[in-house]
Amino acid sequence: MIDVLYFAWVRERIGLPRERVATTAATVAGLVAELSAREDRYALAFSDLTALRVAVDQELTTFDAPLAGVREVAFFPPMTGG
Amino acid sequence: MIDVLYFAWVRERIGLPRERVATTAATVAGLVAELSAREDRYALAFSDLTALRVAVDQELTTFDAPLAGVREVAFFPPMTGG
Amino acid sequence: MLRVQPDPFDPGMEANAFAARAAGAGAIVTFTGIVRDTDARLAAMEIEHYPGMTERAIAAMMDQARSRWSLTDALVIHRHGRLAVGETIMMVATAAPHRAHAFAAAAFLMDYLKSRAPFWKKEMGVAGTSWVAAKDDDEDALKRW
Amino acid sequence: MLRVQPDPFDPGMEANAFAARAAGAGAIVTFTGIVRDTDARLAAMEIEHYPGMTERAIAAMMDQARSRWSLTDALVIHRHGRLAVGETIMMVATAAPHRAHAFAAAAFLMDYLKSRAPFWKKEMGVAGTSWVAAKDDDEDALKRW
Repeated sequence: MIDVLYFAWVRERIGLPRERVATTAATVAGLVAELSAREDRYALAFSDLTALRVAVDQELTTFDAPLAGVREVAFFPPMTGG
Repeated sequence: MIDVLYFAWVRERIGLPRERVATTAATVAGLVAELSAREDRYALAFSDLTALRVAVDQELTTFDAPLAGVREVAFFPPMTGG
Repeated sequence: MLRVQPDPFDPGMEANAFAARAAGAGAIVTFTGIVRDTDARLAAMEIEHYPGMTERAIAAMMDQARSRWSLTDALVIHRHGRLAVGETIMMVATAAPHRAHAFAAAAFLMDYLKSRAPFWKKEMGVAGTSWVAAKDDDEDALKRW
Repeated sequence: MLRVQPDPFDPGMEANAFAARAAGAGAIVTFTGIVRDTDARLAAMEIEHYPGMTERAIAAMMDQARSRWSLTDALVIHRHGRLAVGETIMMVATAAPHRAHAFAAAAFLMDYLKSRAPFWKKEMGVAGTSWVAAKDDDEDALKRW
């Protein structure tokens, strides 16, 4: 089980801030494919991966990052802090 | 008559902060030559012009600046503000 | 020092306290970001963040700044939650023996905070709400470091 | 705003007052210079200046900064006379809609103040007094503008 977190408009489109997900995906991209297959709101949120960023265990990474041993994956748009 | 001002170690070497000088020099360099001929303390202060800066009527300029119509000339080392 | 908080803070007081702590620094640079209402249509701003990752990401930036420049101290304070127009969003302060280091480190921290710390701004305008889009300029700014 | 004065000032309070005046600015950068005792041999610093020219020179730098960058406001405060170790010598503040402008204008003003405003620092040390020599680095810093 992995904690999957959503922020900003990703959170709004999917309709929840976090959930526990049982997955057999090997990579973040595999997890995205599983989630997108669930329901339209997921498919919509993940429709353009170039508009998204991903963090694995709170470190920014890329969609080909492996999920082995991972506890937490977060999806969000590009940051706008400062 | 021109007001001649000295700052920092130039002031200390010459021994006064300002004086009124009657000069017929055409340029700052000419004024420097006149002053240097007066006394050793002036000659010492003006011995290395590359170590000095000059302002004419409160604007930084060069030693070849003309003196016609000038009210105030100031000599000082490179600035160290900030 | 690093603080991520919903509460307002007094940037002048923080800057003075920072300067008092930064013994041996001849140069202190601060940056303060303020909620700006460009065309009188903004009512407030809501800043979302990723608790945990925010602190980790900023601490890593600060470590990187300390390794690249001679700093005697560095400070980041960033708010989240709802902010009104005119309120201070965040501040960065850097202290160094020499001004070039203090300036470079503060600009570096700002560029990284803008695009690599997990904050997202939402504008609450008179005509509805919208997420602030990341600017290409901000992404490009990282390339100089 | 420009002030050349012998009296101490509170940089945090000045920064807050500046921010309050700088309506519409999203970004404020401040620089504060402090009397630093590098190797525990400095008792005090004496800053001489050229009254009249100092104000003219700084005002011209501020005009140039305003013409080169989009600033909503700029501030320079510089002290002269005797200052103890740890005292604030001067500060610069710039306010702009965008951070890059505020940073560039503050760094520009500092570089020019260092080498083109008529101030001269004298260190009063435990082993006597000496005029601070201008640094080649500071002269070189002007070339980037």
